[in-house]
Amino acid sequence: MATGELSIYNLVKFQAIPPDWPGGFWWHWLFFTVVVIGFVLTMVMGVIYIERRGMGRMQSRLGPNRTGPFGLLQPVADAIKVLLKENIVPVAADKIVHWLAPVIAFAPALMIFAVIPFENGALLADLNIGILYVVAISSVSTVGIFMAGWGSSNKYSLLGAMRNVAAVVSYEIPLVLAIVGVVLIAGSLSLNQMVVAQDIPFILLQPLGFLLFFTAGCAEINRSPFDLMEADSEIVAGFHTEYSGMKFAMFYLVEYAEAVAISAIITTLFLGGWRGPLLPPWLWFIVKVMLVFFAMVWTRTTLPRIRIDQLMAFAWKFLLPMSLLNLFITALQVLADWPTQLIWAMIIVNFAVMAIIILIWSRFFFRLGWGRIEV
Amino acid sequence: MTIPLSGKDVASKIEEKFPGSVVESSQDNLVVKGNFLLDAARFLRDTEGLDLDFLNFVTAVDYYDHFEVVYWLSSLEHNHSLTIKARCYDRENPVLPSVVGLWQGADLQEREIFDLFGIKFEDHPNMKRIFLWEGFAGHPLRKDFI
Amino acid sequence: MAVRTEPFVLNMGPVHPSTHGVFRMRATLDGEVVIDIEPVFGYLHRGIEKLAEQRTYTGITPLTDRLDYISSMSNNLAYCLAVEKLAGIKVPERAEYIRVIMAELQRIAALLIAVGAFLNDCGAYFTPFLYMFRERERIVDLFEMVSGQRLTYNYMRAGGVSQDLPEEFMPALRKFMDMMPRFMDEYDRLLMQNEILIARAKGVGILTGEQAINCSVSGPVLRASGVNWDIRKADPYSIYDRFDFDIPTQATGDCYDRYRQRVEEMRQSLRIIRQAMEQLPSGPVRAELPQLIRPPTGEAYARIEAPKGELGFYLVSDNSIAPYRCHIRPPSLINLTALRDMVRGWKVADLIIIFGSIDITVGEIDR
Amino acid sequence: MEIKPAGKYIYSDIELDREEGQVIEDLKANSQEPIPDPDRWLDEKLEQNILLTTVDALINWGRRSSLWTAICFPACCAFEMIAANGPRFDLARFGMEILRASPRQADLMITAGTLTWKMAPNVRRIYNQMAEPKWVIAMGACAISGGIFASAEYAVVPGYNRIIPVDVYVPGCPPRPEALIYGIQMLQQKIARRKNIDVRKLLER
Repeated sequence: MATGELSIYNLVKFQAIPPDWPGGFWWHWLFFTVVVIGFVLTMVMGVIYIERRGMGRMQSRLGPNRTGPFGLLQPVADAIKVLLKENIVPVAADKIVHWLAPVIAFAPALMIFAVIPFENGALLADLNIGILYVVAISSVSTVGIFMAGWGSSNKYSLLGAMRNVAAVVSYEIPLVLAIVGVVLIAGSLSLNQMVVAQDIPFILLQPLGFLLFFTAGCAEINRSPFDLMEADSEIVAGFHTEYSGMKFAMFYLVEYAEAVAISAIITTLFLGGWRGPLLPPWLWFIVKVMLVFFAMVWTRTTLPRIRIDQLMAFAWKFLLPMSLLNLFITALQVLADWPTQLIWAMIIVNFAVMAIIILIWSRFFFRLGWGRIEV
Repeated sequence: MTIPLSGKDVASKIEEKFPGSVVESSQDNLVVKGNFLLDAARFLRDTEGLDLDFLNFVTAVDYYDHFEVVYWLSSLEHNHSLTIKARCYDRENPVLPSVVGLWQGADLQEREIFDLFGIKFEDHPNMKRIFLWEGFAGHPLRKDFI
Repeated sequence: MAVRTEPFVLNMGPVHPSTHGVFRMRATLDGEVVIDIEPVFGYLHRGIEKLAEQRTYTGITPLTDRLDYISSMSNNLAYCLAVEKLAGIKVPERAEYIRVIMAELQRIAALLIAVGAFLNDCGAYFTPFLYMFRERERIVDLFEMVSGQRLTYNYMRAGGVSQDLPEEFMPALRKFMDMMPRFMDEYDRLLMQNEILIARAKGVGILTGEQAINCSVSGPVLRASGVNWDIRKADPYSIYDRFDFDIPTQATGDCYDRYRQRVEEMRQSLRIIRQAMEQLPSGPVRAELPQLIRPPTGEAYARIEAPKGELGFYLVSDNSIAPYRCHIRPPSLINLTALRDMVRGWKVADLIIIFGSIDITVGEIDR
Repeated sequence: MEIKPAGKYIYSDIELDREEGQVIEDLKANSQEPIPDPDRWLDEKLEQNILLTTVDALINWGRRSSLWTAICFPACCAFEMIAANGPRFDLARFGMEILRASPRQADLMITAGTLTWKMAPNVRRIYNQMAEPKWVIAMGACAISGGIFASAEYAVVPGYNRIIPVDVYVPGCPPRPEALIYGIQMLQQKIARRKNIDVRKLLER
């Protein structure tokens, strides 16, 4: 299948919209943008529900169950309430920055979904550099978050924003290096091509890469145990302390939209994307995204939070060498043509390598409690 | 059991070292003069055999004509305890030396006494009100506070 | 190139998610490093010591409930011991045993909250806290059986306890005692060996034994610093000399040690309760006393090992129906003396967990 | 054992404390009368058509189903409040388990505990920081009238309604979690009767 310039015609297969609509394919772009936004909002509501109910069950509680059947409408109620709340801008705030911040944070979270395939070829734009686009776009949210921290003129906000910037700068590197392993095996930068290449999910070929990506991804979007920027026991609500009403709703949305985005990328890169037996592909995709998100909720309810200097040390002293090793080993295997020839050997070897490397590194080279890095 | 030291015995020891420092002594406690308080306290803390290194609490009692500040000391090593007291008769501007330099544990409690009784402790590093706000009129635990 | 920085003051509290009530710290920070903090108290000063001077000896017990409101039974016990010491009252045998059972149950309940809140401060999003609240509810149920209240029990009186145990209490207590060790193992499995927790808490906020003694620190914080000092052993009150239990101590005195210390003390409390249950005699639960107690002129200081440390009541009597002076030795306030030395040089996140590991209740600090 | 000299700490300026004290004194002087409860609107009859009523019902449903609590737990009642959030009573069923640390994002203030004059300016500030619409539940005897500490007049505020308007009072010392949940349900009923769209104002335009 041709990628890149003909991408829009791939959509045709997914939805029965004739390509000869008046106005060329701009209609389709508009239509599918609306569809993607709708999908993201629905997914966010879904994952909020999953998080609150799942967290409730894990904490031996019930969780919301009064609104609608099984409390399914709880996110709707939240949304109605938050959107209709008063919007407060502090007197001392930098008004323009304070106003722009949620928008700048929100846009990239949506833009990521443009390149994520929901079905074979069913995506807004099948860029041939899809994964690079994701990496580039996902960091832009940080600008919005830093603007929020600065514009609020609140010390807690500023501390939270500084922490976030530090975390994103550090974790971008292992994140990208973990992706490169997948790219080597798949032989393409297009997300759709990657899914097509996954005859067996890449989590089996790249177990270490998966762990690295999951960890770095959690850190990037500030999920626990790396949720330092809104650590409510330390710095109140972090960067959005001074936000209320609709702007707060935007940040709340960004938080979960980013979580969904990272889950979707993990699904695409490592779990075989939309591929799966019996069920329709888009359903497989959603189920996998939900599973990955559930794992995030699980870590959130279980693990304590780490400290800012430990966060840095973990990125530079643990994840970075791990990802370099992983890349090196994968490159050797690809050079020896293992992914096509000796696929089972590759699975076994990679799992063994993962176990040995993690064991050795965590035993002899890096422990969280060792030393401190001043940041 | 923690053995309460006899105030009389300890009083004689203090009197030996600092003549004229003890006002009165009984089986339970001894009362030292305010200007000898710091010396007596250092003696009690550092003397071999007494080693009263743990300040359990400091408090004050208002007897209308005078304030009595109570120090309850104990030794974790020998497991004995002693109550010493100091009085100040000035109601307008009562002053006593601070023991923070000897037992840091007195820090917040002396501030509390200053706040609630108005007894000023000299050489305390931060003699400010602790519970009530600056500008509050009066000292609530005095008996004549309305 | 040297970047010019300057410290800034961050005001934490009085309403902050991790200050356990209304405590306030003026923290001077250099980036994220704490240069110094200045605690500010008094946001819950309710004048309990002043109110106590206007009440009868019996009427003060409800006030003591509200001191350290998560260990009301211990406060009751300390106060009643002080009145009994002052007035020379003898307590019946059965009442002594009931008091010990209640005080130790209360210790478990309070330490559960202390441990849960500490883990919560470490950022373990409410899970351990709510788990421990689940078990605390069972203890609260037991207290509700004997006193009819869930938080402020007002159960003990000078000369005994207010009423005998109801019939269903002992079976319920037995059931609880059978369950509790299992839950404690569960907590250990949950987080005790967790890598992140160890990294966060080990070596952080070290308080040496000498410093602890100099700062008059008491309770689990003192013992975690390696000082073997427990008033139940050193100065046995009530009938604690009849039970066989150990005083666990830790070596270094960091946050992790204080956490472990509390967990181990819960196990020892279970041992004491088990022995007290077996030995519980029958008989009256309250000494015959007049309605209004008039102790002779004098003064008395009675102290107990409360969950947070040495809780003492210093009563001065002038032979009237109300105490002339009622001073409370608050372990929370005095343990905080050491806070400044412990936090200097650590980060904001450490400030929170060091503060959490001291385990304070603001009701007791400010009184 | 060598003791480090006292005075190694950084102490704040006494002027700062004086300013804070002045704020407290001013507030104390200005709030000797209770603020009336903000429920007069309950009796007002407004003309509503079906469309507006439906919209109102939807908005009120959303608001009462996700009351996020601000953090203001001064004293004893806080533990009954947390117990109500805990596994047995579980306020999460009503969508209330989210304790927003920042008052800007909270809807409901459950004032669990005694209020002192020193704390009062802070409580008022938290209340002012909360975004409209906001509600207050006064939990416990101390929050209603000062409770058993009311006679310590020099320090204790006799009831939160001297400082902030209160919607629902829950008595008890402390109230049981069941009582608190009942109070919350009363508040939900109150919210359900709220008119969000004022027809007369619309017509005047």
